[in-house]
Amino acid sequence: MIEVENLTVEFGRGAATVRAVRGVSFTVAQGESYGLVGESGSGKSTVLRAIARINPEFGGTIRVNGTPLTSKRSRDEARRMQMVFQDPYGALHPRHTVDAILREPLEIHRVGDKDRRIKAALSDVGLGPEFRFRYPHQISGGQRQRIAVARALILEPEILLLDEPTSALDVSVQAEVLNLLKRLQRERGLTYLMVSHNLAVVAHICERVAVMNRGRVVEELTASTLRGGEPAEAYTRQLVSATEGYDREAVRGYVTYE
Amino acid sequence: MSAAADPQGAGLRAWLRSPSPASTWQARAQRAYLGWVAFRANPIAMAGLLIVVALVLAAIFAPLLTGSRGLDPDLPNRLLPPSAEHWLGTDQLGRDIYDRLIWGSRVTLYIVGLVSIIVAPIGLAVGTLAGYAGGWVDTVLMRIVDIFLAFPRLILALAFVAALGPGLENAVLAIALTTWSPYARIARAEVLTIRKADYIVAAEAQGASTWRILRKHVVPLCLASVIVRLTLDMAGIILTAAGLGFLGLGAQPPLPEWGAMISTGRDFLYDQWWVPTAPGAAIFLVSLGFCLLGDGLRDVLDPRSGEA
Amino acid sequence: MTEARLLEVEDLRVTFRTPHGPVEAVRGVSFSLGRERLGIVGESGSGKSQTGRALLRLSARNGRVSAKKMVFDGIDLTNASERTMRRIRGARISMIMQDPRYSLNPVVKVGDQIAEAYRIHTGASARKARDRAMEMLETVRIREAGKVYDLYPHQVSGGMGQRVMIAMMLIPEPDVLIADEPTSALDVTVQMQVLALLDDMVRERGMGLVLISHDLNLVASFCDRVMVMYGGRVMEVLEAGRLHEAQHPYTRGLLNCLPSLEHPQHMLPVLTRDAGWLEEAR
Amino acid sequence: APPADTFVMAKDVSDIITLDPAEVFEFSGGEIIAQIYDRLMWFEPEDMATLVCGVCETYTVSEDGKSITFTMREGMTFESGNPVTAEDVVYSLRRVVKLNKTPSFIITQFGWTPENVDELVRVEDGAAVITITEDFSPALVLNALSAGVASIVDMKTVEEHATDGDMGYAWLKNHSAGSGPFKLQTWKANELVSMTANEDFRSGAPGVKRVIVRHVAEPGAQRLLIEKGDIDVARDLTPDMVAALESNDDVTVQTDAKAAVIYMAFNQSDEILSNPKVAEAIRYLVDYRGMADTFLKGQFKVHQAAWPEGMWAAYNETPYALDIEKAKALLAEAGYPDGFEIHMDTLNQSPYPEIAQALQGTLAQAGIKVEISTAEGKTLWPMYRARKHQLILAQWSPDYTDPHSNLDAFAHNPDNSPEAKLTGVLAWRNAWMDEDMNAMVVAARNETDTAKREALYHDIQAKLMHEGPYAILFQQTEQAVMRAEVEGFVSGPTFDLIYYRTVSK
Amino acid sequence: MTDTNSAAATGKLPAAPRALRATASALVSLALTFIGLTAITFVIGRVMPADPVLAVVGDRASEEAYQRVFLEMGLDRPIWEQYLTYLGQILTGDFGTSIMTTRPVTEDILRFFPATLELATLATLIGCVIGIPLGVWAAVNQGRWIDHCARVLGLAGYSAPVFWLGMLGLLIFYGNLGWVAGPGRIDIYYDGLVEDPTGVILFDAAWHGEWEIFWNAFSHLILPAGVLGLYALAYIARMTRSFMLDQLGQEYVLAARIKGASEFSVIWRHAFRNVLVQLITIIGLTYASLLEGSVLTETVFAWPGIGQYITTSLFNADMNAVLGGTVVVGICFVGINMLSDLLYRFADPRART
Ligand SMILES: Nc1ncnc2c1ncn2[C@@H]1O[C@H](COP(=O)(O)OP(=O)(O)OP(=O)(O)O)[C@@H](O)[C@H]1O
Ligand SMILES: Nc1ncnc2c1ncn2[C@@H]1O[C@H](COP(=O)(O)OP(=O)(O)OP(=O)(O)O)[C@@H](O)[C@H]1O
Ligand SMILES: [Mg+2]
Ligand SMILES: [Mg+2]
Ligand code: NI
Repeated sequence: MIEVENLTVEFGRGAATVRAVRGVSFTVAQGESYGLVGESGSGKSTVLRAIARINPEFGGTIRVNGTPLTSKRSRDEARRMQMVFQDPYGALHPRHTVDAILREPLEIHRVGDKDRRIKAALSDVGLGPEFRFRYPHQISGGQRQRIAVARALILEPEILLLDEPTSALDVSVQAEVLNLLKRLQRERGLTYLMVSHNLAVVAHICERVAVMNRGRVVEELTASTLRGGEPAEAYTRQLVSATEGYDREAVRGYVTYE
Repeated sequence: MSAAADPQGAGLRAWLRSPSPASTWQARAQRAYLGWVAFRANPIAMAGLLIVVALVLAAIFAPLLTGSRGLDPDLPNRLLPPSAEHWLGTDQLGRDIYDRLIWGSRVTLYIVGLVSIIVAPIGLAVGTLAGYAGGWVDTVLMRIVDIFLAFPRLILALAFVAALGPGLENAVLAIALTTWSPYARIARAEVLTIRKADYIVAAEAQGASTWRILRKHVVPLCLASVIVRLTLDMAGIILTAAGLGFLGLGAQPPLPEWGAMISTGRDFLYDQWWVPTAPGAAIFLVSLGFCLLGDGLRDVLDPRSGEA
Repeated sequence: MTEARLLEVEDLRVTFRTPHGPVEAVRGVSFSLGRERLGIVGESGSGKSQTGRALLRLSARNGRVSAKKMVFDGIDLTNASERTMRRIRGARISMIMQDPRYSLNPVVKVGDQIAEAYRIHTGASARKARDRAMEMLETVRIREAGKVYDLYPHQVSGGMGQRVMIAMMLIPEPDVLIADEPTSALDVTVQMQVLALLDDMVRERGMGLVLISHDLNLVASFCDRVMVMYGGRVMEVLEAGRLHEAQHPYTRGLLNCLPSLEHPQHMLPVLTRDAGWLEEAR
Repeated sequence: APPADTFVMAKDVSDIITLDPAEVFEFSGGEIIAQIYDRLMWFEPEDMATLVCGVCETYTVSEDGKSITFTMREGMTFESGNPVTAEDVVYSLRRVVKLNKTPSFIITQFGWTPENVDELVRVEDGAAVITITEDFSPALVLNALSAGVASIVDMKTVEEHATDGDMGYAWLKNHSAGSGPFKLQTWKANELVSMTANEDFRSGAPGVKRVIVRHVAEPGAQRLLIEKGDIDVARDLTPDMVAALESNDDVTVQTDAKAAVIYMAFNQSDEILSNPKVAEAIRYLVDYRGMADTFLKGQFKVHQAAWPEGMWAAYNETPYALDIEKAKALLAEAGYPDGFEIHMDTLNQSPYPEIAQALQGTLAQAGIKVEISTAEGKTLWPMYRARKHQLILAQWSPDYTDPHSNLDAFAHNPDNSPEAKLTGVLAWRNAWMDEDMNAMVVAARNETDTAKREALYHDIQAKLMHEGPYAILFQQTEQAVMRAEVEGFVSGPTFDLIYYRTVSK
Repeated sequence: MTDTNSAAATGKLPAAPRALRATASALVSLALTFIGLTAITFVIGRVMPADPVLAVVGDRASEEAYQRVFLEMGLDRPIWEQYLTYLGQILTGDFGTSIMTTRPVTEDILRFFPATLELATLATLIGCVIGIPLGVWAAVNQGRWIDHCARVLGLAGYSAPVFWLGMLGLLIFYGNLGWVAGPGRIDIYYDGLVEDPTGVILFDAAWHGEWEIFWNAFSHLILPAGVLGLYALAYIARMTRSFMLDQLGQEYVLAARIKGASEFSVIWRHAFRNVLVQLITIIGLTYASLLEGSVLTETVFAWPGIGQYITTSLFNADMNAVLGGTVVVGICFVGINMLSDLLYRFADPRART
């Protein structure tokens, strides 16, 4: 479904170049969910944004459904692939009602039967019709993230790109959103590519996980290896250990990768 | 409050405060209502609103409020001091100053209205386009804006009026042409802060065209700050119009434009103080009204100021 | 070790005036703190931060703080004058804030900000303060302290900024440190390192630490005691080590909804809130 | 307060653009050069109706009236110390003709051109001799030689400062080389003109050592300055200010008749206005008295002929007064019983907008709806000169003290075609040509008998008053307000007949 | 505000080329602005109904005299050709000669501009010295009556027609109370008594130790400067208040309080330093706009400033003077903006790198 080969992304020019992604390759099968983990600045979001063509310039090839992506985004692509952002507070236009937010993709792609679809989308993400005319500031963070998911799903795409969809949320709300994502994937057979720096969250959703560090994939492993088995890389082990809570002795042994 | 005792009032209030609005309409009404509640709590802003409303009422009901249109000279009765018959006295041609002020409110509103509908769209269009498109479009547009900014304002207005010929419309047009540039800057600055926002990116990811993003996403967000700035600038606009009037380039006689009234009345300040003072006070009051209103609006509309 | 009570709070309330009527952010919180690590957990909006700020009497302008008792080292904080409070703030009770990006003055060198904190309370000379600040930077494990001293906040990374913040708040050697989600902006590994640092302070100086967080696992593994808050009230106070055995449905709910590496679940149990909890807690 | 030997005057002098007598054609500039330069002919302050010799001792007119010989006074010097000679006189006149600036027509109308002037204006036996080629009355010629263009400049000094053979044109714009009662110290445009006394002036040293004319545009500011005693004379106070100051013992008000007239002109290329009945009706729709007694009081008086009262050959009849009924009848006869709409242009400084509004009020009573446009002169004149107006309200003042000056402009139009572009002529600007009138003006110009000439001018004025494309409304009077201690400020009818040298305090 | 985009884009270049490029781009922007300014003014001058030829020859001139000057002034040539000629002239430092004053425009500007400079500088100073503390004070007491009073006072300064205030001020302080001197820059009989190499009388008089003249000039200056200053004050106070409110709500202010910093230090050492950074631009803009010359104030106070010069020139179709004046004012504007950008960069470490 998604094939990424030797992806590189650079920002800036000349001496100021930041090489954010340096030759990343992986494939995601149809209906699979694939996770990217790593520390802040390791290039996770950049990979996602390159696939979504938010940063249109990249090196290497990305194929979706077998077709290589060009740097010009086509409108049809939006129907196939959608993205959910990290910050539910920033991803919704503050002056648009939920209704307007959900209506917009339908208008852009000239899809008919708008009212029914909007109602259906709301109920899909577990929100009642009373939310339809609210503004983003009138609903909670978890509910906002659901709206963002609803917007991404309203065009019925096959692929969902998720950039830390829960890291801004409270634990209890995080659980709601994670459940929703799981349910939708099961019901619709969606393909997920999810970024997070919380290993537990990634392992909860994804079958396979790539660990990134400084623009490269350092290790690719399955969720079960991550859980039970020993990750091969020290870096991954350190990440795992940090997820497990504070351990004075373990912290002493941390290495900084710079 | 009496509204609480009134069941219908209470019902309306409940409707307005209901946490889950049932329609877009209700949601809008609620926003307006809550804004209004915040606004009402601000005495300064209310004072501003009161003044502006009074101006509008004066303009609408001018025929009822006055005894004459204040246009016909009445030479024997010139320069009468304020009295029961002439509340604000009469001017150098014997016209009732109060009548002229009231009719002049129409002119003032006309100026204010016309400038607003010219300045805001131009400023918004240029600013949002420059900010959103970036690159050479931005560079070119901003250079133009800079040129207009660097031009001495009154001079530019004067030049335009001189070129177009004196008269109220032309004066207003000239003012508009000299006022739009800061709006473009504001709008651009605003766009630059939101251009990278996720909701814009999200809209792009939906496949929205540039035009659609500007219209539906960017402009609505800049509008608030532009409107606020516009009300704050209103004082300046009225005063520039008055300045053009002062230099004899604004409204043509006998139109009771306030600036022109001060201008022609200024020679009487020392002996018949009421002639220039009445229009001066009117301009002062209305400018103050707009300033206060703008300040209040900013507190209500702009989440960055105030704590509520 | 927990015998000497540094801070005693009884029935603390914080109410905010808003256009929509009063908001009760904290409704009758009581606790005491010794030379220990006390964790405060709870979901967002449960009043954790406001409790912390109330102790320093730095609630927002529209807020009102009241308490039956709020005593620090024999000083009644409810009635203390603004002067007394200024002497207490920083020097005796200090607070680390969530996000270094916003909590450091952008136009003042980070080193000077640390030195200022020292000078306010000791009246030391500029030289002396600089030396102390430099030492402090080393204490929070910043290499090349001399170089970092002259940087501005935007030039330091999030992790480094957080350490600067910690250095700034620790330099007057306070008796009580309130850390309000000191690590939520950081990478997990950096987060652990920062916690280790705080841990050292408590151990070496006998400081009282209040750690506010919503990460239950973290608090459980780091603190001595944990206070669980919901809706401005304290639901229960537990020994940290026994957090996972908590009985309160709210605490349980919070614990259960965390995805876990060790115990994969298909669906996560979602917290169901009960208005009755607030009544019980009275 | 100013020192006792310094005379400070506040006046709007923004119109000065040059102080070269061959070029000065503005009111303030004319007033200044009258203080700096002596002229060939002159009016003495004691009697401003009699033309007398200036730099000349005597003059003789030849038999045929075509040549005049001027013998020079002895012992006069320029500010440089050079003696004033006939050479200077001839140089000055030739210079005007050769530079050919706007006011040069005052003397070139005698038939002088840059080519023939060296011959027609010359020195003979130490006297200056001029010869004219046109049939002008010698009285008219002598009168014209009292205008600013007949100022005598110091040939040597001017030639010293000449560049590229410009006869000192560039230099003299803001320097002086005269033998008048004062010499120019500085002229800072829009700020001040300052002059110092010429102790050797032929009629004796002026009463003060220094004169400063300060540019103060706002009458209100002038008013404050005079009340506080920071200036000695305020020249531009409004009538209402003057009225208010009358009770103030510290100041006195001096009122002098001026030669400027305010008129309304009707463009004859406009269909409505070319109807003589309409013009006549409008003349009855002016509230002459009402205005002159209220907001114009003290500054303008009613005058309805083209040549002002107080001048030789003035015609002082005022047959018109506000008469709405008569006007309505005339309009009905003309075919406009319900009136019409018309556009009036005027200047934007007081009192023009006020007069225009008063006119608007009275014309409206006969159904004529007037729309007013006000503009700066520099904007108004191009339109007027291009005949693009309908009604225009403006002012005219004579260039020299002979009635020909005004009547040539108001009444004489040799070629009415648009291509003729006689843009300096009011009759042409209003597209008005009357063959009889043309003949009458020429006859009066050439008449040598003074009494006959006067009668001719009366006829012209009477005819023009009823048939011309004008409604002449007012004649100016100037009110100068001065500190009580100021004495001897003499202000004559034309803008350059103003004497600073008689002032003392 | 000049564009900082270009500088930001090159943000990570090594220091020397960056400074060079910044200077180069500033110069290019200056040149473009300059060309735009002159071009617009030029076009305006040509479409204006006021006739430059008449300004020279007077309204009674004959057609022949008119035509001669028309040709002399080169008005028969196509407008772009005239413009290019003019540009070429300016580049050699020659702004031409003013019709109105008969002097070279450069000389005129050197005479009128210092008067405006003097006025604008003092007005801005007044605005800053009173406006900033007032704004800070209002912000600190937000919502209290002190704040309301300060705001209304500030807004009042912003709302009153400047010429009206000026006339009233003259009447009261000069006419009635006699505290200050009247219209004009200096008492007329002092005129020309000191050499004025800079044209700024206060400075020149002080330089020569002519204190009598200094005080006389000062007493002429203080009223118009006060009137303009009130306007500057109103604007500055209002912006200060709003910036200050912003800053006082920031977390770092809370952090400073937590440290135990005194209220004074919180306000001035912490919040105000950040406000100052934003204020630099505002003050720069205010100063620049005052340097345009306030035509109205200059008229009321008979102040021979650049604003009046350009306006009268405009009315007299004296386009050389208008062009020269506009270019100078425009350059001042751009220059001050560059300066405030520079100061901004100096004051704000975030903008430095
Ligand atoms: N527009 C940009 N211009 C320059 N550098 C950029 C840009 N966007 C990202 N980078 C840099 O690219 C690198 C990777 O960034 P990216 O956002 O992909 O990291 P991430 O793994 O998503 O981190 P986080 O967990 O913080 O979201 C970082 O060093 C970042 O500074
Ligand atoms: N200035 C204020 N005005 C009104 N309400 C406020 C104000 N400050 C805080 N609150 C409210 O007080 C309640 C408690 O806030 P607090 O910041 O203590 O929550 P928290 O437990 O720290 O949450 P989080 O984990 O999200 O930081 C919230 O409901 C919040 O909305
Ligand atoms: Mg990211
Ligand atoms: Mg908090
Ligand atoms: Ni700029």
